[in-house]
Amino acid sequence: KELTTFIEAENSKQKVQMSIHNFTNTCFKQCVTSINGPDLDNNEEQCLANCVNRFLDTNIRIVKGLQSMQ
Amino acid sequence: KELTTFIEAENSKQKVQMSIHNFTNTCFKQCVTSINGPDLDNNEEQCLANCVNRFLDTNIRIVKGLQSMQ
Amino acid sequence: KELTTFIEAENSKQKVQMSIHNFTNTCFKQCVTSINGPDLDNNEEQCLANCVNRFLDTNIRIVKGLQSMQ
Amino acid sequence: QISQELAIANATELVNKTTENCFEKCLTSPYNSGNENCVDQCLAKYMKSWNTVSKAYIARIQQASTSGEI
Amino acid sequence: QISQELAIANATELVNKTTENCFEKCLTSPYNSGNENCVDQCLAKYMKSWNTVSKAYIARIQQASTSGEI
Amino acid sequence: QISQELAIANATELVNKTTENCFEKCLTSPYNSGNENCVDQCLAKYMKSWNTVSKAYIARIQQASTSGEI
Repeated sequence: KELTTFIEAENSKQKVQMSIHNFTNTCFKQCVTSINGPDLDNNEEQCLANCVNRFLDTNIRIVKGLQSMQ
Repeated sequence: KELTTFIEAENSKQKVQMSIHNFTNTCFKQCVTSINGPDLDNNEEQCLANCVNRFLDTNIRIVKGLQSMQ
Repeated sequence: KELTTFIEAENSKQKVQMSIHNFTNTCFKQCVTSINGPDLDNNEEQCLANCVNRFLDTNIRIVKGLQSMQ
Repeated sequence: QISQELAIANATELVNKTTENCFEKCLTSPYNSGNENCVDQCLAKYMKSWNTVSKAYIARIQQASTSGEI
Repeated sequence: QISQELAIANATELVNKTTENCFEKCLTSPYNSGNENCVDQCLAKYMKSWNTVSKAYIARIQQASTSGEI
Repeated sequence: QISQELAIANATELVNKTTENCFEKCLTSPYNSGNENCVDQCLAKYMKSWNTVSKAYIARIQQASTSGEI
């Protein structure tokens, strides 16, 4: 039983990690358009945070939309 | 034996499903260029059907071409 | 023990194969811009070889960079 | 139980692809504001595209199977 | 041991995504010369983006969990 | 038997990537007509690119292994 709990916890941690990899990949492509130094400027930083939030909004909206179709 | 048949049938159904997901993804990107309402217009509908058929033509042509190289 | 060695050898061969598939996919998209015959011209050939080498350089640089951050 | 796992895999794939495509079509960098209306219409169009693609693909499979191609 | 495998999967994913993104942003066809300076800066920006995305995502999960949304 | 499964995985990967790339290079929306000639030439170019990439990658691995880099 403890092992099952441990595996489930690891699984959900891993899903969060993989989502972060995917969001970073998508949002980096859209928000970081030039490489002119090692730091993010304020616009890029804001765009990255917005991008994650808008992506999650879209995901939630889609799930609700699909549920209401059933 | 019956279980094997059942699993094989499920597997091939699943492959068809996953192909439909991939075709929809590819062809939606190419054929549906603007979102100005909830319905597909005639051009989009025709483009989607053509897209699937041309993709399958290409796939068959490639497989035949690779076989003739062996 | 022999089986383990065999499986490991197959695994690493398979990784090389899959890398070649990925490099060909990426570099073909970048280097082969028009289809005007069945042969690669010299520029395309050179671009493909450069592309693989620059991709590997980038990969090595990134791994070293990540190691130095730890 | 196998069928159920496949149904979940299909639903997940549909949610993921729809989210990606509708995020791409409805939202743009720097992602200051959402666009729920567009997301709703995009979802409706995506589902209709899924049906069109599905019909075209299955018609093609049946045709190939009738003509003895497969 | 499970945790360790997941850590390796995460590190591999990070190396792959960073290499792909920085190759795309720093190098261009016909790939005659490298650009180590750009790759270094790109890696730094990617890691900072990873942090920003990570914070935004986790804030969102916590907010949803507090408000009873999930 | 393992080798055989890997050979199938490789062939499948090759068919998929070639189909995707040649569909992308030879056909365009709204997909009213096919272009078998282009697909044949594209396949020939893809296979030659595969060889060029393969040689460049293997040369690089051997060089790294000789110089003690790996």
